[in-house]
Amino acid sequence: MTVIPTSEPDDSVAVSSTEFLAAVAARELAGKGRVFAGVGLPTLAVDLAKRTVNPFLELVYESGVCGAHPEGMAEGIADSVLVSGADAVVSMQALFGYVLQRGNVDVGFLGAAQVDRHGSLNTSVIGDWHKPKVRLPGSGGAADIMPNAGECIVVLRRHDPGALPAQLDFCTSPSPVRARASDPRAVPPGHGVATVITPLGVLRRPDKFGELELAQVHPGVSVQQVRENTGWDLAVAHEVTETPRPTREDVRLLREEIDTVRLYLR
Amino acid sequence: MTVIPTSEPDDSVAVSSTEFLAAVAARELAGKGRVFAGVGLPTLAVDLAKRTVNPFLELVYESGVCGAHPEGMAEGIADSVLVSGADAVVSMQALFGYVLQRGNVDVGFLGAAQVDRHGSLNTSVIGDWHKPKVRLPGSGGAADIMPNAGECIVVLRRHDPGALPAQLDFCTSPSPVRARASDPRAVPPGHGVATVITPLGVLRRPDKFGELELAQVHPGVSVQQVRENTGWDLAVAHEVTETPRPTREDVRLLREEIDTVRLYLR
Amino acid sequence: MVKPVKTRGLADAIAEYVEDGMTVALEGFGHLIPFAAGHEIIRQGRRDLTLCRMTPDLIADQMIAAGTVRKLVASFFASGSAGSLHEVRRRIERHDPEPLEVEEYSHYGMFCRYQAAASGLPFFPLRSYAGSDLPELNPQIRKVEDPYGGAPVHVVPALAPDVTVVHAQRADRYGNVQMWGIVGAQQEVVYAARRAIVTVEEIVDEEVVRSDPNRTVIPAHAVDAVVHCPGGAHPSYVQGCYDRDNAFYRDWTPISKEPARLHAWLAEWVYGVPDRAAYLAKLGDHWPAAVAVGERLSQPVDYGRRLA
Amino acid sequence: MVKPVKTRGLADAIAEYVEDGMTVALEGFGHLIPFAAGHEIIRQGRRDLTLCRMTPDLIADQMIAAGTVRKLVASFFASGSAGSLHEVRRRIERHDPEPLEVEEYSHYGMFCRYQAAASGLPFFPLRSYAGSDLPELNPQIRKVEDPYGGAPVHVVPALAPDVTVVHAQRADRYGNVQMWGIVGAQQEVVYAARRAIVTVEEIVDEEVVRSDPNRTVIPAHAVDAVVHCPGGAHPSYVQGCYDRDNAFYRDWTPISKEPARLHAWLAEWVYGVPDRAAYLAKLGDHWPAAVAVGERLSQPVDYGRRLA
Repeated sequence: MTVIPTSEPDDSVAVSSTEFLAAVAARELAGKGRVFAGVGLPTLAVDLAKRTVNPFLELVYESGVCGAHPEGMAEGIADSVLVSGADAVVSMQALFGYVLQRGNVDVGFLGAAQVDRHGSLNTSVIGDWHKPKVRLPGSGGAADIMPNAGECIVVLRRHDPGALPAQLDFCTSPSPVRARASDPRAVPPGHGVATVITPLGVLRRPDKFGELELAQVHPGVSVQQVRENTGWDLAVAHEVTETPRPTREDVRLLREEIDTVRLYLR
Repeated sequence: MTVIPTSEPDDSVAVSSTEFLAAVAARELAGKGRVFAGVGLPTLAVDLAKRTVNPFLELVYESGVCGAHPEGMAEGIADSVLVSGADAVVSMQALFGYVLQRGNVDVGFLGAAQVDRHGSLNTSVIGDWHKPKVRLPGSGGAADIMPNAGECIVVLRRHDPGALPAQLDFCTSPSPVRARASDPRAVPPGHGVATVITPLGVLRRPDKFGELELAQVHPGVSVQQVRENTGWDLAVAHEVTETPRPTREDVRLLREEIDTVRLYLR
Repeated sequence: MVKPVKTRGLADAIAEYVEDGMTVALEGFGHLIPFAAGHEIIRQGRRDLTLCRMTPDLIADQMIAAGTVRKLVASFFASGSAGSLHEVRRRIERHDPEPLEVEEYSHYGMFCRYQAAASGLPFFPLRSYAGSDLPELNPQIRKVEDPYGGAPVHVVPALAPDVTVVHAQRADRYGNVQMWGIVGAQQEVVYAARRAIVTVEEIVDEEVVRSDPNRTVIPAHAVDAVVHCPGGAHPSYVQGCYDRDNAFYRDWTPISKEPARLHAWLAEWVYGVPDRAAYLAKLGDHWPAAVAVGERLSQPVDYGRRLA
Repeated sequence: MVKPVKTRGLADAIAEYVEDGMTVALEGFGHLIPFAAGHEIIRQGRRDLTLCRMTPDLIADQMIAAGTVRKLVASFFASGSAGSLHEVRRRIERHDPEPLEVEEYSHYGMFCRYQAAASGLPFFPLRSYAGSDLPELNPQIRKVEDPYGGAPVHVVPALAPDVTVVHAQRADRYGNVQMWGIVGAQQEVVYAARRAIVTVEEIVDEEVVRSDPNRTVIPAHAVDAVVHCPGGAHPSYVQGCYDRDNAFYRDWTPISKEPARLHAWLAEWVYGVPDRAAYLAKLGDHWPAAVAVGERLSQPVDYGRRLA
């Protein structure tokens, strides 16, 4: 395994962790058709992707909005700016049943408190469900998105053994590995988590039933550092590249056109 | 069993069989809230009911129209006049699932080729289903309406042992008696057929699991005549009344305001 | 990379997506029946189709008479007010000129089959069939146990057509489809099908669609081709555009009763015209005078716009 | 016999239909959250409610803090963009001041529960739970065999609330309710519930409703009381009427973190005002200036009218 630097120092610009993650996530959306976007960092990433690598990305929200064309930045998946001027607002049955469960979503964009080696997610609790240390938001649409979206991209704001543990405290949204283990006939149509973007690097899971492996390290991060901060013995891809830095234009768009009020940018 | 004449000879007016049936059926809708109306004779009956005994009867159609206020006579359950100016046009899932199957329809108004003693209906075939003597329209919504409407009213244009046989050629829409026989736990919420209006009289089924019994004979028809024209040994109510004739106003409304083009009136 | 424009000619779209032997759903519940598409399928000589329509209507009678259909999956075997479909009856009652395979449901049963496929489910539950003879002769109607202790529940299996064609009032060129009035099974059948063609009365600017996103019944992502086809639902109707041609429906009964007349009709009105525009021209003064409707506009609603 | 007019005062409707111990669903997915109704339930001192909401939001935090709720049935335990609901967290994490019973689903699972009840079915199938820990701790999530030979399918049971309250843009006095923008689970929860109260921004003439029947999401027959309640969704929003009060949402986090502040807030803004009009008056200049939206009208569609 070798680390191959790919970014040019000349491109460098001082960026926050959020800006970095949003820019990396945006690039993952190149060539994708339809993305099921959550709120927060995904909002920044999909907007940036539309302004850079994928102008015709279709934004789908669990609130029923398909083909959003927001005039301002959405402060939630049910924001009125997603509705005004959208191509369609459909019923929840149409959205979750026909659009999602039927397999019309290419990419589900999720957050999580914990991700395990197979890309199962915990968004419910830290500790025991019955009296948890931290009560997290729960599934929302995540348990519905995971089996049914073509693939999922997860963005984590932390990379440490707590966020990437050997064992989840609770599995809210299972990977196909867990689904198959629960019942060999219950293989979901989707790939599950294909990509995890963290503050240290990018993990990928090329095999639907395989493990995450380290595919990219961010500038200044070593493979060793990523492995030490992961709760299991993280596999490493044959070639590990260095994550390209956000371009000056990425950063300008994020700051001056997308999140002008610094709602999500920190 | 005694026949009690109720109509006044002074009210009499020469009426066709269709006019008579429509007027009798309209009166059955007094005090009912919401009726699921088919096309043809039910169209005349619900319109007449709204103009006489029940001005606020809500008309629901399997096409999704709820609260129709047609400006002209509908030529089908999907006629554009039922849509323009209606209170609501809902999805098929809302209509069949939420309105009907949830139990929000008081009266289903059905036609049939055959009715048996328990009010099961055949609208599919005369003869063997695989190569029938006559291919009839089939269920349409009837098999959905029968178990789920509060009660059903059936209008028959013939009263003979072929239309009221001991055994149906095919059971499209089963009575609760047949449903329970198929599975004791499968008792439908609705009463099934409560009333059958024929050219000879009115049969009623007061018990959800009972048989039809002769409750009314039309003027000039004897109890014996009805029994002889029924394919089973028809029970007779303790008191049989004579069906009131249509009023002059009923007939005027049908001819001059409802079916001015004589589409259904014969 | 460009946003895909999906406008196509009808003949092109049918030629590309409809193949012999396919399962084809043409939906439209009394309203918006895709007659132009059905005629184009006949003209292109497709064979051995499994035709799915809740209410077969005249279009099924015509397609079956033309030898296009091997099997009919339906829930009502007559035409709304016009009575029997005589070609359908001849096939079923007398196997004349040959038998027609039939799979029969209730309306809600058919709709639930589309809903199941549209939802990526193997089946859909409903309460219609306890005690009916329908499940006995149709082994596709089955039961599942209620894991909450109630009575078993009937289910129908997913019906995922290879291709569907539906008709609507308007769409933008990307395929965002808006319809109003009776919407039938159109949304469900489009999501159920592998391919969807939508014929429309009008192609409108996307700003028209986007002024009222709740009116979009079928989002562009579910549509493969959108075809500008005015009058495409005649002799059925399009709410607010033209009314049902009841005279035409009534005339069909004597035509369909006699195979010779029926085939002469097909020769003249389907094979004898190249497309829907020619068909409408051939209707002459009858179109659109006999089916014109007056105006009754919806009152607009305000979607609002965020103030800067 | 008169056509039933269902307009009522909010306090009357809540007093008549909401009783201690009932299962109460207040739906509205980010949009049209029935805050005025929730506050009225608090003011009337209801106790031991089972509160059902896909996205509990601030209204659940407030109702739970007020001691109204014994159990929460939900699928997302935070507020859209504003983060944690601290009263909910205190109850669950520390049983402070007492435990809160929780039944947890995914969004589609909750929605399917309403769909099942709205459809008169014992359960509804979905594809979300294979391998998840959710079914293990929630015995209400079960499986049925696929009678067509596929894998077993997860199902959720019908959820039929005793009463539901939803908010909408407009209704006529008979209770035909129209809404646009995000429609959430409102149609389903109203049909699922035994009783339904609808609060609306505007009571309109029935001719307004009847000019656009496809916009009627909830027909009058499903509604028990319709309440004129302008501003009834603040601090959430009503598409085209007023926007979400994001400042209010952000302010909630520090308030809800401290029980004393939270209770002072309830005293001032819920117990301290008699009704929603007084609440809006108390907002003063903030209402409606901070949440005003510009106009963006839908283009009308033509429903047509039969020519005589």
